[in-house]
Amino acid sequence: MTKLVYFAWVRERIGKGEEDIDLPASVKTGSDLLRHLKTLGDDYAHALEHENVIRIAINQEHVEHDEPIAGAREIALFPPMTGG
Amino acid sequence: MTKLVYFAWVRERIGKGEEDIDLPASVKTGSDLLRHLKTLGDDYAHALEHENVIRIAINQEHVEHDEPIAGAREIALFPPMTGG
Amino acid sequence: MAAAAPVTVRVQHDDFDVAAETARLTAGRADAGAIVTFTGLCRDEGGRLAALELEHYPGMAEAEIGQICEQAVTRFSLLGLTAIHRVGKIAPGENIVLVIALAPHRHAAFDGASFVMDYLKTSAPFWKKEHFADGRTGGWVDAKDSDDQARAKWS
Amino acid sequence: MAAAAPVTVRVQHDDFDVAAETARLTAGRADAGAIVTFTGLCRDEGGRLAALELEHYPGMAEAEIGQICEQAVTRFSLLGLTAIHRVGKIAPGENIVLVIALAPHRHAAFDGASFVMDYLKTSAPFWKKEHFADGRTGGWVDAKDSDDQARAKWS
Repeated sequence: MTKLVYFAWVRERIGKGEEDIDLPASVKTGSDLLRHLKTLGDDYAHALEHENVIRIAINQEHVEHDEPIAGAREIALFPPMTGG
Repeated sequence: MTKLVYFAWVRERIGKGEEDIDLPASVKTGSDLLRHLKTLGDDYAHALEHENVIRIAINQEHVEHDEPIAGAREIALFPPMTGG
Repeated sequence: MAAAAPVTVRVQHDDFDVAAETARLTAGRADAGAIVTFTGLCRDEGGRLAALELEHYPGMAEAEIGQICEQAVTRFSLLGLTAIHRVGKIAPGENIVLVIALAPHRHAAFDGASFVMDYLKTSAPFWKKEHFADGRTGGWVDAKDSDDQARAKWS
Repeated sequence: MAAAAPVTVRVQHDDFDVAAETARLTAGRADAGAIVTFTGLCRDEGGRLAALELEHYPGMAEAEIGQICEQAVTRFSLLGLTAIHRVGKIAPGENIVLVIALAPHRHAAFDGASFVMDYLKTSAPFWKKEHFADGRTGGWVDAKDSDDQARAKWS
């Protein structure tokens, strides 16, 4: 099981802030994860429609989409940040 | 009569903060003024020794050394500024 | 020997007290010649906005700001640095973010505070949602290209 | 309609209250997104310094700072600007100068405060004399080429 956390409009569109999920062995990178999640339903497909704007953090650190996710305890998906 | 005011080490070396002085008609610019004052005594000569570092303000506005001083109510001589 | 450069990072709902945070940063030292304080405020957008709602990624937000601050202290030889970011609903005119940079000279303090803000805007996991004065909930604020450009100038 | 951009300039012996000056600048308006505050402090120079003595040219000092502030307001579209410079004897750790710039966005506020300080250092008629901890009166502080260079970058 991998813990996924969502923020801002990714969270709103998916309809939850976090979930524990079993990922197929074929899901090896951030990009793989986005494509897999989009198969789980319309909410996911809507939230992750524009993959290139989705930011990914593994264990609370920013990563590129092609980063391997093996061993991740927590993967976060969120829109570009707008703090400050 | 023209009012002259001095600040910082110019004031200390001349030994006074201000004075009213009659300037000869030949004193037409800031540079002329510095050269004239240096003839008035050792204190003036010491204060104004390095003419190029002395800053001049006429009626409380910075001017170049070659600026005419005709009509000046108040002429200030001082070292480079070190506020802030 | 110079005192260490203290770094304070907080994410909180409550407002911050700029004077108290500044006093804490400068207490007991007389080697600093410059303090630069940046305060980010919620604008009313011409009366259109009722509030901003600030969401963050707990844990990661603090860690990211902490890393940015450590980089700033090293890069600009700061004597101290405080960064506080509020979350929750914030009304127009209220404070959102505070950065205080302490340094021997002014350019380091200006650069330190400016660097932290430019990185914070693009790297720290915070998001703003608009609530409008007419009762509508607006959308999430879009990230700005100008913020990416501002960050890029430091690298 | 936006409120005017108030400019406050003061030269005074007494210390200033950064929080009170900031509150006065932001009172009654919610169109500002950024406040940048610069505070210049007296350093102890490793324990060598007992005090700085600040001399100024009354009248011209206020007028020069006022002109610098008006230029900054226009150039960076500031919403308000306050500049206060102390004179007289100032001990290590004490405040010397305060600049507060208010703007819709952060870069204008940073640039506005930084511009005022760079010009103030080289154009406003103030001079500093050092008094040392061992009782000697030091010399007048020399002007720095780096301050002229800092000013030159704005033109």
